[in-house]
Amino acid sequence: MSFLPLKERSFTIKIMSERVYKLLQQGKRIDERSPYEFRKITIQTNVVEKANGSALVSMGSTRILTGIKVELGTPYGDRPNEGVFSVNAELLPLASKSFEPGPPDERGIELARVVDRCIREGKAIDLEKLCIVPGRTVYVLYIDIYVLDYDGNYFDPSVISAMAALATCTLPNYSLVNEKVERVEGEYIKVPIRDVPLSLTIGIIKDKLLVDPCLAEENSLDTSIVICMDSASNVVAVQKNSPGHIPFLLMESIINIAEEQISKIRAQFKEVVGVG
Amino acid sequence: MSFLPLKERSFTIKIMSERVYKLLQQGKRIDERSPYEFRKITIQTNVVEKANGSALVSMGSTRILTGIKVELGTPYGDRPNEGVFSVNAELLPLASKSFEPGPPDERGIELARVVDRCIREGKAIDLEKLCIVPGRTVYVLYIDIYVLDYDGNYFDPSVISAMAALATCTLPNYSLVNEKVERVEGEYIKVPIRDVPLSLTIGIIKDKLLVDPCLAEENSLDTSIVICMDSASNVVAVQKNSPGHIPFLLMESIINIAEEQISKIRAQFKEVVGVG
Amino acid sequence: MSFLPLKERSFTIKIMSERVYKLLQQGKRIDERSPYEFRKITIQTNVVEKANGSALVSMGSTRILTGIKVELGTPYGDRPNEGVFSVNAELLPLASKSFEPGPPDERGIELARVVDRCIREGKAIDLEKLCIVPGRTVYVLYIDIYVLDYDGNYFDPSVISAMAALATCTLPNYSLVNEKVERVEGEYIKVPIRDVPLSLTIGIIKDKLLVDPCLAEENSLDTSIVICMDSASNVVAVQKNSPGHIPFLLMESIINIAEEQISKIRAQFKEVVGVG
Amino acid sequence: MTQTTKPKLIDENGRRLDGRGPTDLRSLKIEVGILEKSDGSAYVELGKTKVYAAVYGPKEAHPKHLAIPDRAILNCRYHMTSFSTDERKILGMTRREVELSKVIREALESVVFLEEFPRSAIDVFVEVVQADGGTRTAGLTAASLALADAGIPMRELIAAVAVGKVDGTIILDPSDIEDKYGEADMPVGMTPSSNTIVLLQLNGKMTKDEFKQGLELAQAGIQKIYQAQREAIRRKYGASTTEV
Amino acid sequence: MTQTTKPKLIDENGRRLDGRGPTDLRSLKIEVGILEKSDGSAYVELGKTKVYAAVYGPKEAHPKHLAIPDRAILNCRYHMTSFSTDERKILGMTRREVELSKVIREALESVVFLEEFPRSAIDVFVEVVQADGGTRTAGLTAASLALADAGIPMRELIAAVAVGKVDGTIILDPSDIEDKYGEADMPVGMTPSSNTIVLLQLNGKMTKDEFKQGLELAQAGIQKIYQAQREAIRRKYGASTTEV
Amino acid sequence: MTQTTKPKLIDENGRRLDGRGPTDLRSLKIEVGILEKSDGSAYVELGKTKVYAAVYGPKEAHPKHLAIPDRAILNCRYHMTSFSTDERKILGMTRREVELSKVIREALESVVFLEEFPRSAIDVFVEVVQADGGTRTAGLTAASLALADAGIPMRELIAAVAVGKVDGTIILDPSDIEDKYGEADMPVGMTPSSNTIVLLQLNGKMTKDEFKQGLELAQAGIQKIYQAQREAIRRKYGASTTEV
Repeated sequence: MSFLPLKERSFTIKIMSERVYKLLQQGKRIDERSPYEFRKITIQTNVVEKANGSALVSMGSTRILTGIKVELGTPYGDRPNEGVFSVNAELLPLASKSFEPGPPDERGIELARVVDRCIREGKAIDLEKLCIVPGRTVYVLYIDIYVLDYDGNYFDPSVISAMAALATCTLPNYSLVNEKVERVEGEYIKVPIRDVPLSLTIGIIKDKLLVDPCLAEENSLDTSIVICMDSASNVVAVQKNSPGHIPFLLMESIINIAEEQISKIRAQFKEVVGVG
Repeated sequence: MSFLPLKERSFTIKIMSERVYKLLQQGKRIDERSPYEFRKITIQTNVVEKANGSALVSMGSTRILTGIKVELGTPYGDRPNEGVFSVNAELLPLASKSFEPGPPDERGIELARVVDRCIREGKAIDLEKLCIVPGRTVYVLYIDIYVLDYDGNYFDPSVISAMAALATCTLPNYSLVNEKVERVEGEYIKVPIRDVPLSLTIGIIKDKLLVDPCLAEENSLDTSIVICMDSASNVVAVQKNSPGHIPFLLMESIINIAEEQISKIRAQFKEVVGVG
Repeated sequence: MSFLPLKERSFTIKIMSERVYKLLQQGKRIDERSPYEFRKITIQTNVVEKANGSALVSMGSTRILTGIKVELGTPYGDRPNEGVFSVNAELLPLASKSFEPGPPDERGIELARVVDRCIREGKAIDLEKLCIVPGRTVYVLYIDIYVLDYDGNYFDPSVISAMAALATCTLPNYSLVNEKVERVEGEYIKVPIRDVPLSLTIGIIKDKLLVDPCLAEENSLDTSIVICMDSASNVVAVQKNSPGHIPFLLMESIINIAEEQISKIRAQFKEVVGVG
Repeated sequence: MTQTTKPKLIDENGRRLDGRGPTDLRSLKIEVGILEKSDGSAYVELGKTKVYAAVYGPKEAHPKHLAIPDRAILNCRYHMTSFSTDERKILGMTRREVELSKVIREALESVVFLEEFPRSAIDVFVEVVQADGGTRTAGLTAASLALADAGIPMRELIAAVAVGKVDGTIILDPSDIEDKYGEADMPVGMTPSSNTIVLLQLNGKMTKDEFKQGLELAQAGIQKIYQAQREAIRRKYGASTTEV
Repeated sequence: MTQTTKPKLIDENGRRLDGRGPTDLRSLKIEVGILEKSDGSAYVELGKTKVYAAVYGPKEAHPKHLAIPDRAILNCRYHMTSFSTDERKILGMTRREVELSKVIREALESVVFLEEFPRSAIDVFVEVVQADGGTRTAGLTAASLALADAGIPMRELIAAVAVGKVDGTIILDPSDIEDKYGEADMPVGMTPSSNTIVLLQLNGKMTKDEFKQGLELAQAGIQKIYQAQREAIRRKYGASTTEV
Repeated sequence: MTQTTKPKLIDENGRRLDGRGPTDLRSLKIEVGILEKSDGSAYVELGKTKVYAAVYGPKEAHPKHLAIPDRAILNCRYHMTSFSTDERKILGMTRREVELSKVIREALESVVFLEEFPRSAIDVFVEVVQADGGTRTAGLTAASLALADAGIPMRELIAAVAVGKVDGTIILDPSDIEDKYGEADMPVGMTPSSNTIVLLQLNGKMTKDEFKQGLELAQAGIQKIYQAQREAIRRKYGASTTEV
């Protein structure tokens, strides 16, 4: 995943980059999509029974598995009335020859932190409803994202899969009996979803834009940016995620395209998952 | 410690391997032993006064030091009435040019886990007697194995040395005074030993078997397997511990040889340590 | 920072070493100092407002930043009536091309441990006054040293900067209300300083000594030693910190020079910081 | 976790908790070539146990000082997702995962013609998505197929399965709960055509006779797995290439 | 830490807690060439935010297998001292520091002529001595100057600043407390002469219009930072070299 | 651990807890060549302090970019078993072990003819089996013998011992309890024939005179250690090779 500006790239990448750009000038792409068209999305939920929530999402050939495990824990000191979640992401070496085994590198960490920001700043979860005893006992959600197959753009399907896993996640129910937190056997509750933030990755080549780059395109881009929006089209997270320049004047188009395409992803999400 | 099948090995190893095999066909070995004869075993216990138990064991030139430190701790949630032990093994870089400094690699981890399984599945320790307050306070035994000198087969002397250290290990005695665990000054108890599982490593070259390979033999083997048995000759742990094929039909001989030779090791163990 | 004995060094270092030695024979040094003259010391305290104490110290071009953060914690089991401090040191890669990013290597660890010994054995802090509830709650001081610019001898300015940060460090005041430790809002106390141990690094080339080596000299030395003394000129810590030989007979001169020069550093310290 | 009492694992009719008889395999699903970006891949589902394997290589060994002049290095990582188990698994490699990576790698080394790729490396990644017993054997079964899918020359395929002892009975393919409350668990990997053992571990207590009985049950189960492997390859590549 | 209630961040006169108006920058101090032993260095102080940057290289890439045949590698480490924040930061790199190292490095890669130094490495170190909001943008501003001070050829300088949204108002250069209690924080890095964005992140919620308004405010702030950068270079090198 | 009161370390007759006088060494046992697979090894027992040392090399430096063109690298690891101390030592290297590895290595570098083995590496491993005071000096004494046993050319042997100050008296070879409750601990390593210091540390408080007195006592103790080293070598190699 090398995103260097044109001049630094090796010859073959330069050729490819020129081809991608020429196609874009004609409104075309190497895989027959139109510039602002994202790849086919499939969403399967509850694929891992041992997880409290899970979703396998593919966007073209990029495939992401998210699972959620729930535990009881203590809230953060400055947010005693809120449940806690944490996001981790692993770029599994199964998924690409460019991923190495070992603890998450900067790319895995960036992915996890961007998804975390989407969920947190997009107010996706009603965290106050995940508090059992204020200041003492809350639900802790571990949202773990695994990239299984990587054909470019792991950001958008990761957000989808994290949100789909959350929206279908069930939590064991607890009640407070004589100051003690006790499991209500057999009862489960849903994670209270407030909103479904979703993202779109946009690639830039010179003055042209394209969305949801596949791997071959990704290597040809000048740079790229991830835009995350909530259901009211507020911008809730942004990450320029590769080297290179974005002409200032392109930002307006970027935001408009993001709004338009995210609403299409949202429609698909809602159809499959039921919320959105 | 490279255990690759014959074809992949370098020329010298191939020559050595052929020599070992020819000798085996005549019932001989490179160090004058007969095929099913293990090397001379020496066992010294209480060699480290600061440990609760310790044993220095040599099997030929392979030398293993095990020490045990005891602490108080909490039992596992699903075994509230049992004490806890953990096994660690370090292949010290003193012992061989093939051992590197640093945290245990896969060989050290395998050794520790195989010894752990011998002790655990061989029911070597009466863990219930290591419980002080059910669900709250139990003895925790740290069984730490160090390979000091490595001339092949660290498995069998490690099991011997762990068992010898356990069988001679003393624990400070505690009593429950007003709901509080208190040290009974000056009083010590022994670790309650229920059985003495012991292991035998068997090497395979084509259709021939040999036991307790020395380093030169180890490099010549097609593969090898560790068999661990309790005093009733039950199989309590097995580990095929190197690449290569074991013809299915050899398994019966392997088990029979293991039974026979382990009983000889057991006799020596009993003579020196007193149990077995 | 290679301190190998003369013969092993590359040619250029050998030339430099000879030059430094010849100058020393004439009572001179490469940067115009006399042999037992340390470089210009500057001390700025309270440079980081978010730290409880901080000091930026330069000794020539070597620049050290120490900051102290205070937390509440539990005392050590064998010292229930004493506060706790720990020293960490990082040789930041900003400071020198010979420093690598990552956790402290042996040089950083040595620096931290030598400064720790100076403070601890020099009885710099009245640790009993940092105890709030014996056996339960004490002040914990994290003294973190960062080498920002490295032109030789990070030991002496690190000791100065740690002591200056300590001497100007303020702690939030706590009182015991109904068995509970409570913050006395707005009140602060000072770290109780009992003594100001200070160090001097002395380089040895053959039969000659020099103090506070700059980087070019450091590379030319046969070896070097750090002497730390308290205000009564007791020796409270010593560290031979590089390979090479110190002729036994030089030790007397080394101690005498240390005593003399440390008292000069102490005078400067006292002038700026107010204690010493 | 509270102390739980051992459930009865085999009922009066000789049925197991999930209705199987002692020598029954769980439902088995195998897919070859399921991950697009790897050089070879496979997916194995055995009951609720779900495992992916992917292969990269042969490729240049990296860093170069690790290269072996007369053969390829085979690297293997057996890894579980954090949510694959009842209790959340910590991120990073546990000691168990390190050991299992070793025994799976050594089994694969027994059949790959490593000497055909001097100075090269072949990477095998096994990812356990859900662990309900038999993950290392399912992983080895999948890894062997992924190597075949990557076109890496092998003497023969490996098939693997675990046997166990529960309530005194030797059973095929124990599930997680049978493993947890049973008396023994024995994973076995074999080359089904030449009848050799390439992976063998035992964790638990068996008499000598039970041990032999277990090996024979494993051998029979492995033949079934092998048939499913061949069918999966046939589905992807057609009849002509099934004789791996 | 106890739950603290959000303070009013903008008063009835449109003044912020520290007296600034919404579009005011904090007091800015820039020094170039402040660390003697590095090849280039800079110090940026923005209010209480204090950041050093140092550059080493171009030098031989090490270990060699990491070298790239047709350009230099640019390494970047953004790091905070343990005492730079309100709560003591753990030693070692947090995930936040790893992410910020990446975005700062990628911004710098956009302007350095890496292809002029094949097989080489350039190391950039950003050290946050005190963190009171805007550390990554101050760090990028300093790093860009340190590269210039090291004489490394660049297309142009980078200047950076954060904007935020507090009490519904878009503000320039949020402090730590404004960041903590505000609705959004958006760090922006630009090439002030060619008007391109090289670093952009957003953490918080903004309408599309606020987002655009924020970008424009950042652009204006960046021009001020850029003037200060040029002055700092002029102070060190004299007037002739300011046109970087 | 509960707070324990300091015992009287020197009685009215000037005897120490274990009956020694202030300038007495504990019983010393030295064996050379005790580990078969290393290139050189030694074992030193000083009272209850028990230390092994082993040497591997000279061998090719690995990885190659660490090799030095005109001399060998000397690596040294001082390590303690987990059960060597009163409280269980954590697995892995503590900061103390890292520091002691450095000072032992630097002492050894002072006497080994590293320039005779360009591009090579010599590895020295010191393993503390039981720690009852003086482990670094016992380790250095053993390491020096292991280097000699490995046939690595050295200017001369190193012998080492600690001195301490307890109850106001300067003593030779403090035990663990004397170290814990004493006023100072000073490990000293010397080249006994040329009378130079190669290792020197002090932890504790001494007047200038006590410091000098301590050095002299160490020097005398080191001569005794040195005699024992020579005897141990003679036992292994015979009289002709003792003049190392």
